[in-house]
Amino acid sequence: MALTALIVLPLFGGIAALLVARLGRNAERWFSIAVLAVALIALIVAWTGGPPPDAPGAQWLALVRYQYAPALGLQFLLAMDGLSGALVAVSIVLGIISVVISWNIRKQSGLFHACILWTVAASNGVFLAMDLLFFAFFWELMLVPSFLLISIWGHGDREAVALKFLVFNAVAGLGLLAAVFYMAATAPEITFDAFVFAEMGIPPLAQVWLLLGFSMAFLTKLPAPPFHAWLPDAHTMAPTAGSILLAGLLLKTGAYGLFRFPGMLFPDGFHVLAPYGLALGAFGTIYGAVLACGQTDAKRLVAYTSIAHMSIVLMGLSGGVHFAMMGAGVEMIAHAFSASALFLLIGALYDRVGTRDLRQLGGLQQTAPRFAAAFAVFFSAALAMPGTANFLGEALVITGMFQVNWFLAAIALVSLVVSVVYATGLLKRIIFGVPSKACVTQDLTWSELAPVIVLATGTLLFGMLPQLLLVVLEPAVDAALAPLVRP
Amino acid sequence: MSPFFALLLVPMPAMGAFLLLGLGPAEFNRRAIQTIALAGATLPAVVMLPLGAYCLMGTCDGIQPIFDLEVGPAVVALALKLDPLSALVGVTVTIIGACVIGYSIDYMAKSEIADLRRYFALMNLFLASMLCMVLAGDSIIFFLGWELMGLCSFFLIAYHVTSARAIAAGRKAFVITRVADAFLLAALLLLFLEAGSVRLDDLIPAGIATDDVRRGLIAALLLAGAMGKSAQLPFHTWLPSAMAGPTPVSALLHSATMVAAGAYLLARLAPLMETVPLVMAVTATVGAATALFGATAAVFQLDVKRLLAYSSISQIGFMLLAIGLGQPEVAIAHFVVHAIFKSLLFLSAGDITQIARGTTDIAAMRGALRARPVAYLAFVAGAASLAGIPFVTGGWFSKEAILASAWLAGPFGIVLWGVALSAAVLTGAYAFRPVLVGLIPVKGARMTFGGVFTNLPILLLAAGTFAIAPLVTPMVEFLDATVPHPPLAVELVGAVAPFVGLALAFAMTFMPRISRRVAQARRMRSGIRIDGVYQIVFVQPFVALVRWLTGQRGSIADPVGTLPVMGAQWLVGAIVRPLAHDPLDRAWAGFASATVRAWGVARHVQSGRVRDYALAIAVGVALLLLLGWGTTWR
Amino acid sequence: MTPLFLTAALVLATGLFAVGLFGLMIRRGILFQIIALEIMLTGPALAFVAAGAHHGDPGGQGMFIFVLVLAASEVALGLALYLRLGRHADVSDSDTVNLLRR
Amino acid sequence: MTGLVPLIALGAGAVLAMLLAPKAPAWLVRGVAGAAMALAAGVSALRLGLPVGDGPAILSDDGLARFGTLVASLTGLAALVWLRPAPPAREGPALMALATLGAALLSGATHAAPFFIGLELVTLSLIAMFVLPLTRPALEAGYKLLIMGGAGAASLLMGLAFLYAASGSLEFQGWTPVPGLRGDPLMAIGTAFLLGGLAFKFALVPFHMWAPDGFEGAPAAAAAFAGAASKAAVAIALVRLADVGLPEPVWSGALMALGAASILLGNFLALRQSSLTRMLGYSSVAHSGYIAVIVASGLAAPEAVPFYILAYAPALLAALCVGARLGPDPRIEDLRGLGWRSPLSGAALTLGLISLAGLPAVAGFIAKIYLFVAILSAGDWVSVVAAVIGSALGFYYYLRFVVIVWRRLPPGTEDTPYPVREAPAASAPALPLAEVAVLVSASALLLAAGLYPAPFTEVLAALVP
Repeated sequence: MALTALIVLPLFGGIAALLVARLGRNAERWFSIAVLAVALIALIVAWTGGPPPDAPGAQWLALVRYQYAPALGLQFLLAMDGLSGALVAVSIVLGIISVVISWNIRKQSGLFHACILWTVAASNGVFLAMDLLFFAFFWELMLVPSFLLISIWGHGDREAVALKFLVFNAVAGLGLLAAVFYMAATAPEITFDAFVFAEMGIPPLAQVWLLLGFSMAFLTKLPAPPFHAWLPDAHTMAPTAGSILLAGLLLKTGAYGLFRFPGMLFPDGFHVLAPYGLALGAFGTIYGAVLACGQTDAKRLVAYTSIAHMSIVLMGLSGGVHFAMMGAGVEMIAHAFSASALFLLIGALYDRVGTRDLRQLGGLQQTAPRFAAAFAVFFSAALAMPGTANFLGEALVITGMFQVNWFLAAIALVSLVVSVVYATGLLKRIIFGVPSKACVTQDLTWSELAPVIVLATGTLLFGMLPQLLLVVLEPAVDAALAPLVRP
Repeated sequence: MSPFFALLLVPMPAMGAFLLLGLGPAEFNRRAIQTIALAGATLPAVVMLPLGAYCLMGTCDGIQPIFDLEVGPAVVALALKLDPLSALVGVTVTIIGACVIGYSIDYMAKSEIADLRRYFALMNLFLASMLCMVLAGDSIIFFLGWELMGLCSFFLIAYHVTSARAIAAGRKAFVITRVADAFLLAALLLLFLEAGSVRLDDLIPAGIATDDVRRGLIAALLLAGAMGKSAQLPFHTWLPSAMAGPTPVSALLHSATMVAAGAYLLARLAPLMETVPLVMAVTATVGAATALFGATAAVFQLDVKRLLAYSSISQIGFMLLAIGLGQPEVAIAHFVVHAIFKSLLFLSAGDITQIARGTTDIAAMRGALRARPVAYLAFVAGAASLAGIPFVTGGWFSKEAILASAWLAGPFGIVLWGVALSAAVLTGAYAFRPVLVGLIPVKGARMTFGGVFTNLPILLLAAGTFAIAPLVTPMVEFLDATVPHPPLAVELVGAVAPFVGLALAFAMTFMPRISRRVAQARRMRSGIRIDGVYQIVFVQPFVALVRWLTGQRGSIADPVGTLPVMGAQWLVGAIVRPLAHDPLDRAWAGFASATVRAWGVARHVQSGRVRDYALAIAVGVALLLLLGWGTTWR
Repeated sequence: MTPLFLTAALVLATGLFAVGLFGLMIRRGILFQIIALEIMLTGPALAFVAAGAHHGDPGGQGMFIFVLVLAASEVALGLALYLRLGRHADVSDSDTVNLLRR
Repeated sequence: MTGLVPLIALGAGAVLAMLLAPKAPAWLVRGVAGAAMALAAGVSALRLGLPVGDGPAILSDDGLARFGTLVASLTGLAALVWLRPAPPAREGPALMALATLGAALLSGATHAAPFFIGLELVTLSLIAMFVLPLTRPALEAGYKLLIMGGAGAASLLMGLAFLYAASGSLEFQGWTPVPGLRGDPLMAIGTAFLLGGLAFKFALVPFHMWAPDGFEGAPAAAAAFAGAASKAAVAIALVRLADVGLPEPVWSGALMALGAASILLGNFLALRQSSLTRMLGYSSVAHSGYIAVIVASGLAAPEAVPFYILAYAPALLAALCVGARLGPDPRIEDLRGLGWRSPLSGAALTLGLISLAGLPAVAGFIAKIYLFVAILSAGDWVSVVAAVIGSALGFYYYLRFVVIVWRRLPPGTEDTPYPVREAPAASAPALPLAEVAVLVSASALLLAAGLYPAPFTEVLAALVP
C-alpha cells in the first residue's frame, strides 16, 4: 500500500497545492514539503515492509498488484528493489530541495508547486511501475509538468525551448509505446505485466527491434549524443527548480530504464545491441566533455557535463559486467547530487547577478567565500575527485570497461582528463579573477546553504563510506545481470 | 589496540585543520587561524616520530585496517600500513611540513583573513593527503592521497586568484598531473582486477604473477604515472610555471614532497617494477636524461625560483635513475636528503627575495649576505648540499651512492654514470650562481633579520642538511639494502664534480662576456621551449576543436546534437511543403462536402411512404432467400 | 403426407406470402393494405398446418391458431388506425401519410 | 417454478392496470403498472446469479432470460416515469406492462411459440403506445409500425414454419442439424425467413424504415422501450439462436451483411439530423448493426452482447429522457447551452451520447473494445471496416450534439425558462423527481461500467451457459 502512496500522494498533493496556494503566506510551500516528507516516510515503510510473498525475484523489497480490468489485461503493478528505492528517495529529496530553493517564486506559485509535486509523482511512477502500460503512461506524464515549469517560469525564449523539449521526448516516447503495444498484442493473452514478458521468452529478432524501440525513448531521455539537443536549451531556459528536477530526476529515468528492462526482457537483444551502446557511450563522454569546455553559459556547461557523465553511465550499463553495472548505479545517484548542486548554485548566482554568462562573472572568492567553498566542493565532484561518489562510480565503470574492452577504458580515462579542463574553466571564470561589475554582494543564505549541505554530505558520504549505497544496489545489479550471463 | 592505531592519528590533525578552516562556518581571527594551522601541521610530526622510533627498534611491518566492503566478487579492504619505507618518508614529510607551515605564518602575515584561512586550509589538506598517500596500505587510499595532492596543488598555485598567470599555471599543472593520474588509475585498476583485492601486499604478488604482456603494461603505466607527477622529461613543463604560487607552496609541494611522490610510488612498487627489465631501463634513461636536461636548463635561469624548480626536476631525475638501476632504497635516501635541502633553499631564497624587492630573480639577491645573513648562510648550506660538497653535506653521500650504483650497473650503467656526472657538474654550477651573486656587495644595505618563525625552520633545516650526512648509509641499511661502493677513482671524480661546477658558476657570474651570453640564451632558459611545443601540439588543436564544436568559428553549434533536429525539420518541411496549398486538405474538405451532398440524396430513401417501406422489406426478404437458397443448392 | 405433397404445400404457402407482400406494395388504400397483410399471414398458417401434418405433430395446429390470433389483432388495430387516420389524412391513399420522412 | 414469478407479476399488473384505466386516477394506474414491473425487476435481479432453474420446456430460466427480464422491466419502469399522461389515452402504463411481459417472454423463449408470442406482444403493444397521443405524427408512426410489423411477423412465421417442416420440432434445440446430414435447403430458406423477421424487429437495414419515423413521431417512452428493451430481448434471442447452429453460411453471413449495412447506413443517415429523437432512431439502427456483427462473429467472448446492451440501454434512456424534458420534438437548437441551464440533464445527455459514440471513461468504450476484439479475432474484415467507418461517423454526429449542449448561451438569454420554445401543457413533466432519479442512475451505471468494468464483466460472463 505504501508504494501506491509514493505516487498517489504527490499526485493529489499537487492538485491540493493548487488550492492551498489561495491561503497565502507560503502555505503551499510548507504543504508541498509536508507532502514530500510524508512520501519519504511512506518510502521507508515500504522499504522496511519485508519482502513481498508473491514477488518473482529475490531482490524485490515491496510489490503492489491490483487487477482492475483482468479481461483486458489491465492492472496496476508496482515493484521496488534497491535501485528504484534509492532513486525514489533521491527524487523526493530533490523535490524538497527544489521547493526550498525557489522560496521567492511568486508568479502562480500554486501551479509551480503542483508541477514540482507532479514531476516527483511521475518519476516515482516510472521508477516503480512494472506494468509496461503504466510505465509508458508515467513516462509521457513526466514531460508535462517539466514543460510547464520551463514554459511558465523559465527565462529567455522559453516557449520555443519548452516545446522543443516536449516534442523531442514525446516523439521518442512513441518508440516505447509502439514496443509496449506490440509486446502486449503478441502475448498469448493481452497483458502488460513485465514479469510475464520476462518469462515469456520473446523471439530474439523481435527482441532486437523491441529493445531498439525502448532504447529510443531511454537514450533521448539519458541523453545520449545524437538525441541530446534538447538538454542544453532546456537547462538554460529552465528555472532553478526546473533544472534540479530535470537533472536529478528526468535524466535518471532514462538510465533506470536502460538498467531495468534490457536485462530483464531482452537478453538476446541486449547482447546484439550492447556494443553499439558502448560505442555511443564512449563517444558521448568525449563529445560532452569537449563541448563543455567551450561553453560561455554556466548552465549550458553543466548541462554538457551531465551528458558526459550520463554517457559514462550508458557505457556502464551496456558493459553487462558486474563492476560496470554497479558503477553505473552509483554514478546515477552521484550525478543526481552533484549536477543538482551545481545548478542550484548557478541558479542562486543568477538570482543575485542576473546573468549566467561566464564572461561577465568572476571574483566570487573575494566577495562571497562561502559561495566559493560550495562551488569548490561540487567542482571536485564534477571532475570525479576520489572521495566523492562520482569517482567511485566512474572508477567502477572503468574497472568494468577493463574487463570488457581496454580501448573503451582508455576513452573513459581521457574523458576523466578532459573533465579537469572544463571543471577548472568553470571555476576560473566564476570564482577566480578580479570581481567584475556583476559582482555578488550577498553570500549564501540559509535557505540556499541547507540544500547545498545536504547534497554535499550525500556526495562525500557515498564517496567515503560507499557501503550504504553498494549494499542497496547489490541485489538489483545481480538480478539485472542474471539473464544476461551467456548460457 | 595495536600500536599501529596511531597510524590513523597521523593524517587526522591536518584533515581536522582543513575542515575547521576550509569548510567550517565559524569566524576566526588571524591569531586563531595561525594557531589552528600550526597545530594541524606539527601534530602529525609529534605522532609520527614515536612511530618512527618504534619502527627503528623492532620489526615495523603492521597494517591498520579502516573498513572493508564487498563490491561484487572483490573485497575492498582499506588500511594504513607502516613499514620502513613509509616510516622514513612519513617522518621526513611531517617534519618538512611543520617547518614550511611554520615559516609561512610569517611569510603570509600580510595577506588578509579570508585568503590566509584558505591558504592554511589547503596547506593542511595537502599535508593530510600526502600523509594518506605515504602511509596508504591499499591502492584506494593511495590514489585518494595522490589525487587530493593534485587538487591542492591546483588551488595553491592559483592562490593569487586575481593574477591570470597563476590561474593558467594552476590549470596547466592540474591537467598534466591529471593525465599522469589517469595512467596511474589504469594501472591500479588493472592490478585490482588481477588481485581481486586492493591491499598493496596482495597487488604486488598478483602483479608479478600475471602474464608478461599485462605486467609490462602495468609497469609502463605506473612509470608514466610517476613521471607525470614528478615532472619528468615529457611531463615537466608544469613545474617551472607552477612557481607562480607563493614560495612556501613551492617549498613544500613543488620541491620536497608532492613532486617526489612519483619516486615514492616506484619505490613502493619496486618489487613489481624489477620484474620488467625493459621498464627499468627506460626509467633509468629517463631519469638520467631528465637530470641532465634539468641541470642544463637551471644553469641559464635568471629567476631563482625557476632555477630551483629545474633543479628539483633534475634531482628527481637522479632518484628515478637510482630506481631504474634497481636501487630504490638509495633513491629514497636521496629523496629524504633532497627534501631537506631543497625546502631549505626555497625558504631561504623566499626570505631573501621577499625582503629585497619581491621579484624572485637572482639579481635581486645581490648583497644578500649583508642584507639577510641568516637566510643567506642557510641558502649557502642548502646549495652546498645540492651541489654535493663531499663528506660535509648529505647531498654528496646520496648522490655519490646514485653515481656508484650507476657505475656498477654494467656497461650501459657507465654511460648513465657519465650523463649523471655531467649533470652533477652542472648542478654545482647552477647551485652556486645565486650564492655568488649574493656575495656582490650592495651599498647601504641594512642588515635585517626575519621573525622567529622565519628563522627557526631555516636553521632547523640547515642543521638537518649537515646532520643527515652521516645518516645516509644507515638510512639505506634501515631500508635493508647496502650502499654500493665503486672503485676509489670513480668516487674521487664524483667528489671533484661540484668544485668544477663552482668554477663554472664563478665564471658565469663574474666574467661579463660569459654572463651576457648566459643572459641571452633565452631558448635554453625556457627549457628549449618544450612548453611552446606542447602549446602548439596539444593545446591549440584542442581549443580549435572546442571552438569549432561550439560554433564560435561560424560552424553550427553542437553539430551532432543539431543534425537530427535539422534532419527532422527538413523532413517535416519536405512533407509539408508540397502540401502547402494543401491539396490534401482540400481533398478532405471536398470529401466532407461530398458526404453532406450524398447524405442529402440518401435521406430521401426514407420517403415516408409505407409502400416504399414494403418494397424495402420485399427486397430484403428476397435477398435473404437468394442467400439461403444459393448456399444450399448443390 | 408424402414429402412431395409437403413441398407443394410449402410452395403454395410461399406463393400466398408473396401475393400478400405484392399486394402491400401495389394497393394505395389502407384497407387494402390491411387485407394484403391478412393474405400474407395465411401463408405461414398453411405452412404450419402442412408441416404439422407431414410430421404428424399437433404442434403445427397450435401454431396455426396463434397465427390466426395475430391476424385478428392486426386487423383490429388496423381498422382502429384506419378510422383515426381518416380524420387527418386521405385514407384512400396511403402515400399522403408521409409526414415523417427524411 | 420461481422462474415464472416475473411473468406472472407482469401479466397481472397489465390486466389490473387495464381494468383500472377508465375509472381510477392516473397515478394509481401508473402505480400498479410500476409496482408490477418493479417486482419483476427485483425478482429477476435477485435470481440473476442463481444456477439455471428447471423452467417448463418451452421457457428456459437461465441467466440470459433473467437478464432480459431485468433490462425489460427496468426500461419499462424508466419509460413509465416520463410517459406523459395524454388526457384521452389512459392505458399507457398497462400497455407498458404488456410490452415488458412480451420482452420478458421473448428473452426466455427456447420454443417457437413463446418466441413468436413474445415478439408479437411487444410489437402490438408498441403500436398501441406509438398511437397514444393521437396526434397525426403518432398515428402515422403507429400505422407504419403496424404494416411493417405485419410483414415482419409473416416473414418470421414463414421461417419458423419452414424450420418446423425441415426438422419436425418447434424447439430451438431441435433445429441443430445432425452432423453429417447434408444441409437441408428447407432449413436454409427457413433461416432466411427467420432472419427477415428478426431483422425487422431488430431494425436492421433494409427492414429498419420504421425505426426513425417511430422515434420521431412516437412519444419518448414508447421510443425508449422500442430502442432499449425490445432490442435487448431480440439480441438475447439472437444469442440463443446463435448456438443452435442454424446452417452456417446463411446465418452468420446474412447477419454480418445486414449488420455491416446497418452500421454504415445507420450512421451515415444520422449524420446531419437536426432532430435529437430521429438521430437516436438512426443511431439505434447502427447499434443493432454492431450487435448483429458481434453475434455474427461467433461470440468468442460470451459476455460481449449482454455488456453491449448494458452500455447501450442506459445511454439511450438518458438521451430520450432529456429529449422528453425538452418537449415533444427536441431539435438541436433547443439543446444550445442546456448544460449551463440545467447541469444534470446536460451532463446525463453528454454521458449518454459519449457512451453511444464509444469514447473512453464510459461503458460505451469498453463495449467498443469488446466489439473490435470480437470482430478482429473472428477476422471478418468487412465488419471491421464498417465498424471503423461507422465509429468515425458516429464521433461526428454524437459530438455535434454534445458540443451544442456545452456551448455558451448568447448573452442575455441565460435566464429564459427552458425549453426555449414554449411546450404544450402535455409535455410538463409528471414526476420531476423520478426523472432526476432515472438520469442519475443511468449516468452512474455508464460511468461505473466504464471506469471499473471488472465486476460487470464477471457477472455477465456467468450468465451465458
